[in-house]
Amino acid sequence: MSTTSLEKISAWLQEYARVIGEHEAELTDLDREIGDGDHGSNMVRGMRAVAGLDLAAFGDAASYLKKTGMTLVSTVGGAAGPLYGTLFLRMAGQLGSGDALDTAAFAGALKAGVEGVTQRGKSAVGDKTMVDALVPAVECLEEQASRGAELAAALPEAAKAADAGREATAALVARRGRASYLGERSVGHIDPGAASAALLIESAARTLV
Amino acid sequence: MSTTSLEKISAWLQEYARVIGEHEAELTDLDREIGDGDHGSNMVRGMRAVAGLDLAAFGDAASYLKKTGMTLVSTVGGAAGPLYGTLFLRMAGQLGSGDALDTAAFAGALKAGVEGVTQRGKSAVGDKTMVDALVPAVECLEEQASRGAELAAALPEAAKAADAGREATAALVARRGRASYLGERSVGHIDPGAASAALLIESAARTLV
Amino acid sequence: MKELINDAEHVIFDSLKGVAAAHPDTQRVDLDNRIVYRAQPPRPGKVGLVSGGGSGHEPLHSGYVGAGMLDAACCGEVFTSPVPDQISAATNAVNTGAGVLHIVKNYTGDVMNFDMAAELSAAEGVEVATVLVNDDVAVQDSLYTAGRRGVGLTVFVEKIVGAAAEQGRELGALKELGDRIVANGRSFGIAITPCTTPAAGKPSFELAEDEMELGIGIHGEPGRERVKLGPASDVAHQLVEPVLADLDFTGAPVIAMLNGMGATPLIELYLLYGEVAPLLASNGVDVARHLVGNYITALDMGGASLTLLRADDELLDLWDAPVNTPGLRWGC
Amino acid sequence: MKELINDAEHVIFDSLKGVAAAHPDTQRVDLDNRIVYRAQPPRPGKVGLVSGGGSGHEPLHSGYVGAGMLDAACCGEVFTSPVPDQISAATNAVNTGAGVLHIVKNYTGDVMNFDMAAELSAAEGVEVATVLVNDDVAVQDSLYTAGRRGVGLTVFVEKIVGAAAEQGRELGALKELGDRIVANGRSFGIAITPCTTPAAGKPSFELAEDEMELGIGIHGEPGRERVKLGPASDVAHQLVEPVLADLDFTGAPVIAMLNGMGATPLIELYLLYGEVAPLLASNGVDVARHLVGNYITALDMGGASLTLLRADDELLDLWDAPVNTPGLRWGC
Ligand SMILES: Nc1ncnc2c1ncn2[C@@H]1O[C@H](COP(=O)(O)OP(=O)(O)O)[C@@H](O)[C@H]1O
Ligand SMILES: Nc1ncnc2c1ncn2[C@@H]1O[C@H](COP(=O)(O)OP(=O)(O)O)[C@@H](O)[C@H]1O
Ligand SMILES: [Mg+2]
Ligand SMILES: [Mg+2]
Ligand SMILES: [Mg+2]
Ligand SMILES: [Mg+2]
Repeated sequence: MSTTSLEKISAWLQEYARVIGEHEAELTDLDREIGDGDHGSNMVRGMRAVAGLDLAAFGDAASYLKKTGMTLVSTVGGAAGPLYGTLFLRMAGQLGSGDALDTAAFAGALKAGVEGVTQRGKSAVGDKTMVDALVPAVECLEEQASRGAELAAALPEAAKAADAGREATAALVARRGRASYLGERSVGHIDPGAASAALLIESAARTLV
Repeated sequence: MSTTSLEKISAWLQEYARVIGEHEAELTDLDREIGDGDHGSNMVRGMRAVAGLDLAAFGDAASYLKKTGMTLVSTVGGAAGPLYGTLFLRMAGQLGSGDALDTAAFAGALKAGVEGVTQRGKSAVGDKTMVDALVPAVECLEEQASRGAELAAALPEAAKAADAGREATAALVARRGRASYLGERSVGHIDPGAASAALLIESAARTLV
Repeated sequence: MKELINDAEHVIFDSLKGVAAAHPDTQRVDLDNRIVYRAQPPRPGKVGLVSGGGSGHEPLHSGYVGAGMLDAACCGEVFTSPVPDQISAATNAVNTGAGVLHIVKNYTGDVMNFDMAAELSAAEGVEVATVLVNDDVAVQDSLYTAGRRGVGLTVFVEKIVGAAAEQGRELGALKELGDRIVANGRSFGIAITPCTTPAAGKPSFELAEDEMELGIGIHGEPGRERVKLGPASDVAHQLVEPVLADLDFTGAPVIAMLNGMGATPLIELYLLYGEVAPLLASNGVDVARHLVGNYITALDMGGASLTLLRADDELLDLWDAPVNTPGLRWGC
Repeated sequence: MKELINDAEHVIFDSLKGVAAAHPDTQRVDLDNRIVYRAQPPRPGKVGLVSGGGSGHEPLHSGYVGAGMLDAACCGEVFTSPVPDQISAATNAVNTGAGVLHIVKNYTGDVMNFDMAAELSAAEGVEVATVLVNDDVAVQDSLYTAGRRGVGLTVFVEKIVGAAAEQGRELGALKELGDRIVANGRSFGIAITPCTTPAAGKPSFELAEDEMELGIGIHGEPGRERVKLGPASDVAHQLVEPVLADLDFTGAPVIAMLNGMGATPLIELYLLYGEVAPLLASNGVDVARHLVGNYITALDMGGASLTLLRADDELLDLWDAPVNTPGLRWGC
């Protein structure tokens, strides 16, 4: 993978860190409603650490993504730490060091990452988690890749899919994470992790172009 | 003292119990402002016990007043218990068992009672306590007695004096009781004990006729 | 009114039923008289230790009844001192002939009721002495106030004099010891949220989101001054300075207590102690023993108080002596 | 936001500074890693006991580090589980070669982070076993939830397994013992006022003056149901019945804990225990040991939880064994 890929991935995560900071209160409020009110501060803590990583230390995007995953694991805690950490660690594992960052490559890496999340979280689409935003994005990217779409064109579509997935969590009964304790009372609230995941894909659409 | 005196004193204290019940929240609120918010419930607890005394058990007003004082001491607690208890115990001691309940006799008994309060409380007029309502009432009664006024005519005047004394506590800096901890911050608030004491004299004006 | 109670009128009785159920091995509760005794009566010759006061300060006082501390605690209504008959009953019950020491917090009501009780018990031949605790530096001790309030130092007096009573010291010596502790101890408290008594059903005062009360007592009464609430590092100064200004705490081992007022989480109390401890050290105060936790509370008030005692080897030894009460336990 | 803190971001660090200042004789704090250790490392051959979780539940867990309980506690951010590196560091540090037991409350975050830590430590040759505590009957244990939460029973696991570890039992035996406690213990909690995390700065939920939440956890999360707040006698039923409905607690000695959620005054907790104790008795539950107080809290939440453990002579003996921690102390 070229230096350009590293720079792009870095731009993506810098943007994500900025956006997470902007949405901290919103994420925390969503988590107060059906969780324990810390998702915003958890993500800010983690992404601040990621944004602080020195790009010069990395030879390629894969090693940078790996460090991002490890950084999230060791700074975030809670459910989001291991899950987002696993997402990036698996993306790193999937992205060979020579790969170009095209739609297929990105879709493949994200897919591997999201599979890591569902494995670690024992979760599936419909459980009212971040997975509900991530899986539609992956599926959208795969479909666009199969049609040969450019990443710059594919990502805005994937972001729309993630947003729709996020919105759809409102109607669901939570079956994983803290919100599952609420049973039916979780209905009517958007899942905070789905909201932060949708922001991740939106950030990609703005930077991986 | 005649049975009539016993009945009159009993009517007074029954009325006082009723009035205290009516003003419980008001007294407690005054005490919340410059004390610890219990004067209403303290007085209700005590006067309920007094109202429950069996009149048949007493030969005269003096023994009834004595029991009233003892009942207040053993049910009220706080500052008000010993002080109001002492008031009635000293009144009982002053009222001979044969005395008629005229202005001079009542003034003398109340004066003895109030002196008991100032001794036990080491307090004086101007300290922002119940004494500020009681002393003006005593002085008014003494003056009326010296002019030969009937008790029924004297007591409404005494009640006015007590009311005025209660109102005047608002301007004072407390120097006794809990309100003294507030120093200058006690200014602007009526003393709860002065308020309950004014009710006592008002009750007398309505019943000792 | 948001409380786990049945009704405001029976809070003390109902709560003492719970105390009886909770500590059957070490305490005995006289429900009628609202007195908590040690399960075992004092052994012959031991001076009886009786304290008490308004309820709402738990674990004080009933939580300090047990081996090494009090023989009996008289529980008044919430924030209302107990009554003379009650105190006298407790006094007579724990008198072995060696006399009884009353530990009284300096409030008009407590003082008058304990005085009357002492008279009643004296009339029945019980020798009674009294230690009056008045450690709150927020109150001016002058002819024009009811004097300083008794607050956190009461815990120290009950612990240390309790240990000395256990050793068999005499009434006069215990009173002297108690007076010595009072002479050498000072406290100061702050509140960031008020408390609500069951009877009033309303907060004792209103505080804006960014305000705190300085110099509060333990009855939800407003303090002497309302100021802006700053970071804990400022609050530490606000707690420490009035105490150090009132008495020299250098050159002697000091026993310290950072006490929570009831609703302040332990994590905040530790955080505050993390600010208080270095501040004391930098002022030359050598903290030899300390407590951090809820020891004398004001129902659900949020806030904290600091108590310091200028000690010596004897006081430290008595402090370290075994104690087994619901509120303080060590050495056994 | 009304808290005694410096700033929300440094609450854990700042509070651990206070812990270090408060318990220098018995605890050692690794501030960088936010780990509280016993002052003395485990003696050779003893299995290390490590727990931890989000902060805000004090005295749990750091208050249970000490002789007879934990060797180390890992403190996460408020209501956020600690991270794998941190847990692994604690695990490696208390490993004497006899292995380390993790005591983990069943929350998705805690489970994943402790799992990853166990993998990390295993890779360094440390044998790790885990006891997963999931005692909260308010949550259905089904494929469609994250399973029951770990709440009050955690205190019992830490105490009892801690005593057994002190006796020199092996890792496998300790895990079995822990699992047995989990199989025989149940809890249920209610809240009458919400809590406010430093980071959120807002109450976790809104409750009207006459409402309560049934089936709350320890993170300010809403419960399963919102009902009218009745007298304490009703609340006692609401606490006791779900627990008894879930497991038979008759025919064995029971260890009970009535726990305060943080802001509930002790006087109310005792009052509630006065209702709970006879209710348990009338249901044939023989309470052999009990705690009434704040042992596992949710910051300044008002409310209470009930934990029952169906015990036997062995568990009672281990319960009675000496313990010396800031949060629990007896026998020494
Ligand atoms: N088992 C799981 N699988 C996938 N995502 C999960 C799972 N459990 C929780 N999450 C996600 O994590 C989010 C909560 O993260 P956060 O609040 O940071 O952690 P915690 O729940 O430990 O407080 C949830 O909104 C949800 O999207
Ligand atoms: N030393 C005193 N002398 C006379 N009256 C006093 C004294 N101290 C207190 N009081 C009166 O008692 C009232 C308070 O009574 P109460 O609230 O029942 O007791 P407490 O102050 O113990 O809570 C005050 O308002 C004041 O009028
Ligand atoms: Mg959360
Ligand atoms: Mg009062
Ligand atoms: Mg009072
Ligand atoms: Mg969390």
